[in-house]
Amino acid sequence: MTTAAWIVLLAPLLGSLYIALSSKTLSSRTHGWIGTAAVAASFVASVVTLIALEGRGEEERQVVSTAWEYAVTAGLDAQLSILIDPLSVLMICVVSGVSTLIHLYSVGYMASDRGYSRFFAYLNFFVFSMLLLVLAANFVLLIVGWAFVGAASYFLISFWYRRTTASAAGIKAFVINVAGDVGLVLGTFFILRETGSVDFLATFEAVPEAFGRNDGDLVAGCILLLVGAFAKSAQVPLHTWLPDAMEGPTPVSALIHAATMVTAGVYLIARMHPLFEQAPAAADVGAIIGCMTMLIAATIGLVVTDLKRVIAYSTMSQIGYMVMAVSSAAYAAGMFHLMTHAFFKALLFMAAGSVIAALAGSQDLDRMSGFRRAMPFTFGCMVIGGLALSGVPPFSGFFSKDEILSLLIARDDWHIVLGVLGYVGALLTAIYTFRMIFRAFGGEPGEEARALEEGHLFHAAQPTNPASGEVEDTDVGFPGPDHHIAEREGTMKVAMGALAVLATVGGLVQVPKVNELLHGFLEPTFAESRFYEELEPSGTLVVVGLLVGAAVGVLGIFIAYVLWVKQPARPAAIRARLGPLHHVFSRKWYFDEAIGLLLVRPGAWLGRFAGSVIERGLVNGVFVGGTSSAVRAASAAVRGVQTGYLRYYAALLLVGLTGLGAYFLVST
Amino acid sequence: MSMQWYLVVSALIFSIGAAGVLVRRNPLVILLCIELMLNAANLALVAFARMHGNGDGQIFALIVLVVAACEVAVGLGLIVAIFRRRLPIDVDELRGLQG
Amino acid sequence: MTIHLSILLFWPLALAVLGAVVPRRVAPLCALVGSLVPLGYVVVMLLDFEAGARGLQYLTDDEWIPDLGISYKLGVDGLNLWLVALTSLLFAASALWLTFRPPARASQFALHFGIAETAVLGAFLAQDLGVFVLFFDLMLVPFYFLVGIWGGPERVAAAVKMVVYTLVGSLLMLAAAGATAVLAARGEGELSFAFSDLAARPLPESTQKWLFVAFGLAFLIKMPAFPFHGWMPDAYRAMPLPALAVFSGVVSKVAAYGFLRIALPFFPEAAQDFQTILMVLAVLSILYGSVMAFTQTNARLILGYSSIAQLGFITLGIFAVDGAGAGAQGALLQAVNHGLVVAPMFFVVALLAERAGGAEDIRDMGGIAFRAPVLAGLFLVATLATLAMPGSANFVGEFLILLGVFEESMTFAFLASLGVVLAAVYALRMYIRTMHNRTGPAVTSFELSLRDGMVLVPLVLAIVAFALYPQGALTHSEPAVEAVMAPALQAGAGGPQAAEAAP
Amino acid sequence: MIVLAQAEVSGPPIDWAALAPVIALTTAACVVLLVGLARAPFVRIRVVPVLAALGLAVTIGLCVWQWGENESVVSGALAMDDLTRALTVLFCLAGMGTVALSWRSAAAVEAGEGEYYALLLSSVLGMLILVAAQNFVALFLGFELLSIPLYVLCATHMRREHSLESGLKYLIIGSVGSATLLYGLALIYGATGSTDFAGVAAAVSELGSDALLFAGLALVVAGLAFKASVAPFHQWTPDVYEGAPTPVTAFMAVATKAAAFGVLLRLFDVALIGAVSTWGPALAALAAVTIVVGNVGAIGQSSLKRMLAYSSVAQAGYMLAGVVVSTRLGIQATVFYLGAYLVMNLAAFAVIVARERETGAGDDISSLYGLGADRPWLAWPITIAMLSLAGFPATAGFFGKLFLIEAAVDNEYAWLGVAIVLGSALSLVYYLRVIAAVWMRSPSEAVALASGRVGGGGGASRPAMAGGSPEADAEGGRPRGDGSTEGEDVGARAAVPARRADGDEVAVGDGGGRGARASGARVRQPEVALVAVLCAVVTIALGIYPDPLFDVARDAGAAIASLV
Repeated sequence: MTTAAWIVLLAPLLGSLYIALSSKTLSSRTHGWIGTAAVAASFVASVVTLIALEGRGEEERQVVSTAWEYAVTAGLDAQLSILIDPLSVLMICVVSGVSTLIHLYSVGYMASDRGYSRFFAYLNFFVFSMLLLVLAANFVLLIVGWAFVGAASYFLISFWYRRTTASAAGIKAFVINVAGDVGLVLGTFFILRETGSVDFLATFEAVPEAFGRNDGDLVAGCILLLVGAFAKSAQVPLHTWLPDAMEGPTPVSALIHAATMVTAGVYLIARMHPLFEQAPAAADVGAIIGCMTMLIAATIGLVVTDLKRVIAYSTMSQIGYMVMAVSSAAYAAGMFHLMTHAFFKALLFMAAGSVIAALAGSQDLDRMSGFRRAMPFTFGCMVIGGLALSGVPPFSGFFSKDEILSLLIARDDWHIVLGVLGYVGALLTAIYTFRMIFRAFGGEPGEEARALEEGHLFHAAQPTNPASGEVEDTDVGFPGPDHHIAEREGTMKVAMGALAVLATVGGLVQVPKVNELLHGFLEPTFAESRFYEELEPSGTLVVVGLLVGAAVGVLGIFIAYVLWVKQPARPAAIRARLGPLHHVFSRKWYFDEAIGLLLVRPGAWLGRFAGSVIERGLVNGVFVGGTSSAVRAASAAVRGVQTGYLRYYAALLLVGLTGLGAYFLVST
Repeated sequence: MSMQWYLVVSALIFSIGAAGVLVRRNPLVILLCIELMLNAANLALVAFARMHGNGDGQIFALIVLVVAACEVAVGLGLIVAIFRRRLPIDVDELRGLQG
Repeated sequence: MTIHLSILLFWPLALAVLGAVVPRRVAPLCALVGSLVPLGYVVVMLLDFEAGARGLQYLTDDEWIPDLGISYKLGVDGLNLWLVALTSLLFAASALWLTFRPPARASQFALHFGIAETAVLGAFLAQDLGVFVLFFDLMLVPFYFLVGIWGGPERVAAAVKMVVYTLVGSLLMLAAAGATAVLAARGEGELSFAFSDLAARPLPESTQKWLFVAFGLAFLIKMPAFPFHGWMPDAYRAMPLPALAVFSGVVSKVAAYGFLRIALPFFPEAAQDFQTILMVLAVLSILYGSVMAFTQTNARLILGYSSIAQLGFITLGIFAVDGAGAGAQGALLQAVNHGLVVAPMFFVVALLAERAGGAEDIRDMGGIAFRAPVLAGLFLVATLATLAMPGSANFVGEFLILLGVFEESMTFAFLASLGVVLAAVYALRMYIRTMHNRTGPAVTSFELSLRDGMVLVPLVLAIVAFALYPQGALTHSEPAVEAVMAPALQAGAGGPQAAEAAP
Repeated sequence: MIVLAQAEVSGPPIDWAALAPVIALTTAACVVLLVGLARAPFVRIRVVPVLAALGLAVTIGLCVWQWGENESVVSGALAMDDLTRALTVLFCLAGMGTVALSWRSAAAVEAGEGEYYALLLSSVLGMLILVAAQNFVALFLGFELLSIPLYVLCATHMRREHSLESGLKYLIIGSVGSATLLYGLALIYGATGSTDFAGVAAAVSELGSDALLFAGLALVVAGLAFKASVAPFHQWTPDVYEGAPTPVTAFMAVATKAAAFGVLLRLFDVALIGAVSTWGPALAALAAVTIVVGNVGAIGQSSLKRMLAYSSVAQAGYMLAGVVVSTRLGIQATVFYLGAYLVMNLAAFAVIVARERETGAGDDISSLYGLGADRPWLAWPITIAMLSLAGFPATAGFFGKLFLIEAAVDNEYAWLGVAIVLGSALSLVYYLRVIAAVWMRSPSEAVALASGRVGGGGGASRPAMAGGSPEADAEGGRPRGDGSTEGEDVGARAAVPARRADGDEVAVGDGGGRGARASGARVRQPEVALVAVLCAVVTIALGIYPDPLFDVARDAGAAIASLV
């Protein structure tokens, strides 16, 4: 079993290395397939691991396998070891599975890009990092994986690195993620100091006696861990990088910024549940932040006009749900939503990518209309994804989301508020999702759509960067000169089809009161959890929840239909009525501005100050200039006394003499 | 006559010599002033020799006289050399070397 | 009692002198041989070194100058083993670079280069304070020539400034060293500079204080640490890059090493008294260096100021003086890492300048990655290591340092961790501005040549290897570090017999 | 008859063996003087110097031969012990070096070889007597015997005003100095009633504090400090050093200093040791002042001789520390440093002499420009000399400083040790400037500078470039007047006044004429190069294996038994 697990880890790494090193020799298409194969292999291996794990008894379902000592010294015991338990296995299955499909999609989607090989090398590296993060058996290795995915996401965001906007977005994402890493590191210190080990299992063992309930250090540590989680999972206020990350190629958005990486925070909280249950205060912080993110993102999603950014904000808000869930001890539900969300959100992005390709790279909703007939397959996938996202039965999102909300209410304390807000969020979700779909596919076909119906793909006369409008330097060849849509690329079709199926039926894994598959599977990981068993919504609650959820979803879709199909004039009117509110939403609640004002500007000022004042004044002024000018003055004085007048010399001689005599006579 | 007076006189002569070196500009005169300083020392030596009643001081004084003569001889030689170069016989003019 | 260390130490010098007399064409070759042989030697030593053993290995101890109490004493333990390895590696790399790109008056260059290697190795290997000081001061001479003769514009000014500024500290150390030996010998018999004797002869705290100040000043200036880095910008601007690679790579480490080897064990009480001051200076260096690094546009200076920050981390780790010794362990590891990372960076700067029409200003670069993917890849690895990306050995180093500091004082740990974030900013900024974005005005990019690859690839591979298995260094250094920390810890514990503990 | 036959005079017993060095020097002086009267130029120009060198060599031989024996001769007036012998060897070595440097010098020719070398030898004799002196009379005799020939030697280069000027200045100030010393000796004699050191020491120890004694002490300190050019009695040094013919300067810089410190050791650490509590702090303060004054004064001098003059002031400060501590360790340190100082200074002066003869720039720093590129055999010696003077490791100077520091710290003068190192930190500024001139400047820059200075009106001593500040230094370094061709004729014009100012070679070696090329026309002068290289080699050798010199120093220190 452990070997399988190691293969899970190694396959993508080797794939990445092989592609990177052979990039000169092989034709690029092959690289696409190699990459896909590597990830597929890792998926197979994970399934094997899953089966092997299921084959074991309840107790032996937490296995640690060590490769070698990584850093064992001076009170640190960091092994290079992986932890195999239901939670991690579930994650690796989801990650490698979705990744395989997205690789497949990319084989077609990126076909004409000159950076093709590089793209797959990065993509494989990302998968490796993500799996490392998931399988890590101790904090140090977790942080390593954590940072690797950050790096991979940076590589891929600024994949089209000739675009200044892309590299800007990349560095933004990277720096915020590093801030998260630092949070993790410091959090680790707090815990390590008491438990004396960075190994997960050992730590969890030690926590109950090491810390009292809501022990100050523990809460501090957990909150620092949350900082890491928020940075990675784009929760307020560390979310600003995610929308910008849409600079990257669409498959990247699908894989990293929807399906896998951004959910790492959720995984982290679930993984650390023994700590959080010992420090409820920190857990509550997580839940509240999750809820805030969920709502804020949803409101922004209502007004954004960039196709991918709409989906990005929806991702934020969905992750908000998950964070809420895992922070409120609804672990299984959270992981469940994580899984379904991976399916339908990846699907949505893929469809969006297809549309964007049809628009020759433009992501502007205002330019889209009437692709319904032009690209039926894409449209279908988009609708399925949208329904799943809006939580319309029987699509996957419906079950997962409602389980979360019902469990929140089942907590039967102030969490109920979160639950109610959750339903509000669900309504907004449905609205913005179908706003997007109606605007992109509804209405009269635009010129691109018509061109497509006539059978040829629209191409911009001169490729420009959609974000900044600056002209691309075309000699580079990425983004590729021509574009690929699902209707014409088999691989894309297959990938999207598969995901569409999963998005439709994925929810049946865990139908409340019918089959608790996931819940049961995750049991061993959360064996010692206080809530895992107790927290159980009553039958009525479940039924009510499901009904309300479905109703909310449908209502949202109806509203969207009314606003953007029936009475297209209406949105403008509303916008006019709620002017200020709309302003706040469309300016994304001024988070970027705030960060710029609070951090970036002072930082830059400090830099200028250090350079101009301290460096010039103190370091060079006092220490160098001061000394040297003093010395120069002294030497001038000495040489000045050397007048050349004989008599002065004699005089000084006698002066010195009298001085000496005086000293002697005084000293006696 | 007590010791002090000898000392006072010799000190006086020494100071006069020193002052001469400081104020006069003609090297010849300066040499003479230096002679004064040396002889002040001689006076002291002889006086002390009497005080202590041993001959050391007097021998010392004799030797000093010889040395002083040499010094002056050399000095005069230099002055002559300078004169032959048609250079001013004035120490204040001799300041090509300075700084 | 072996001759090995003496061979290791004087081989480069011998070859350098040889190189000065043989015809110019073969001179660089001499330098190459002169630096490759020690490298081989060190590799064997690394394999042969018995880890976990206390005390010195390959000890060489001969009488040299009994009148001054200086004995020719060399030795290797976990403290200097990896630094010696680093030194020989970097010098070998630079020598290789020089053989491919022989400078004007190559034989002279080789001469000074060899002297430099011997001096640095000597400073690391010395087990006698007199010998240490001798080599420590000697290090500067060759670099004075290297800057002054082969440097860029303003070279003479920069060279003089560098030497005078840094030697002010070093000479103070000379005085302090003499004082240490003499005062330690008071009533203890024979005058002796040997570390072992000094460790056995504790000094009164009042004396320790001024001695510690003198030593500390010397080391802080050499590093350099804020605010004593006034000489750094000019020197870095002027120094020829192959020389700068080793200078920034190892010479600054000698200072850090000196703190560990001398300041802590011989002046434990003083170290405790000045701990806070030094930690403050270290944190200031971290923040100041980082801030300056991302305001600079000259690639050399970005690296220069980043080194200030990195050495700030190292100092911080050393003076954390935490019970487990995590700080010092991390500092030692980080010293090796930083050297391993910064040297290739400087070579890369040279290559970038070639591609950007000789400009070393990142504003004149950009878009170089596209036609030079391999170069970009190597540079990327080095960059990520520089910003101590988790997974790199630098991360382990910083992790240990911060851990140690955290044990000692939470505030310092938090402030220092700011430096980690800033590091990400300036390192990536440099990478992006040179490799990515639009192509610079004068840029004509082309792929890494095989010869340059022969210099860069081994270094990068070393980084990677270290990233995969930092444990190697840690196991070697653990006992030695514990030994040097012991007195300071006891002093911290306030034990009366504080300084008795011998390293 | 019988009475007469039986009458015999019983003179004091004379230890000829112990006296041998003195005799050797005296005879050598006389012989040289007489041979110098010969008419044949070959004899005058070639034989005389050889004879002089021979005399010195014999003296050295005698000292080595008697090493370890410890007599006092001339009824206790002179002590022929290892301290004396060690220093005598130093004087003789310096003398031989000077002979080598004077081999082609115009000064000797103008003054007449016989006189020139005879004076040199008698000066050495004076030094020997001075350091051997055991009573005031011998001390004063030696003092004058050392000084008076030097007054003349300074002026031997009669065609140059500067030479004469320096001679006269030295004479007058020197005489004032010796008068002061003499008066001081007189007073001390008055206070103690004895002229020989032993008696004085005894008297002082029971005398305690006595106004007369201290007045005398002050005067003696002033007189000797003047000879050792300790600030504030140093002012003659730069002028005289710059004006005197370079070989003589070298001799003064090395030998005179050694003699002065020899007598300081004898007088203060033996005769006046009883009053150490009084003069110790005073001398320490003087030492500190001297270190500062000498080092800052040297900064920004563009005349090498003047720069070295100031640096010798600074070095005197260092060595004074060795006297102040008044321990055997201190004496050893001083002697060691004197030895190291001899070789490194001689190397530097040899190179200066060589360049004076090759370039028109005289002893200006620009005469060294571009030396490293084409003249390694001159470039390395001066480089090593400068590094050693600055106290860099692997040179004799390093151990010298370390030894002094240890001595200072050992006797509670740690702050003096710090002063020493701070001083040498300052000294780097000008020493490194010389090295920069040798290795990092091109001849064309020198030409440009020369033209600039001629425009600026002479004054080699007036700092053409405000040194001390590296920036300004670099300013000066940047070549004005582009290209060598244009630079050439500027240089040619520059060369003429430069030569009239201090163009040494008139009689022999005519390098001055071709001074246009700053790199200089090669003048055959193997003996100078030999001195330079030899001294440089010794400097390095002592920097790597100083034990021999340490042994000498140890024996010399042992000579003064009174100290621990």
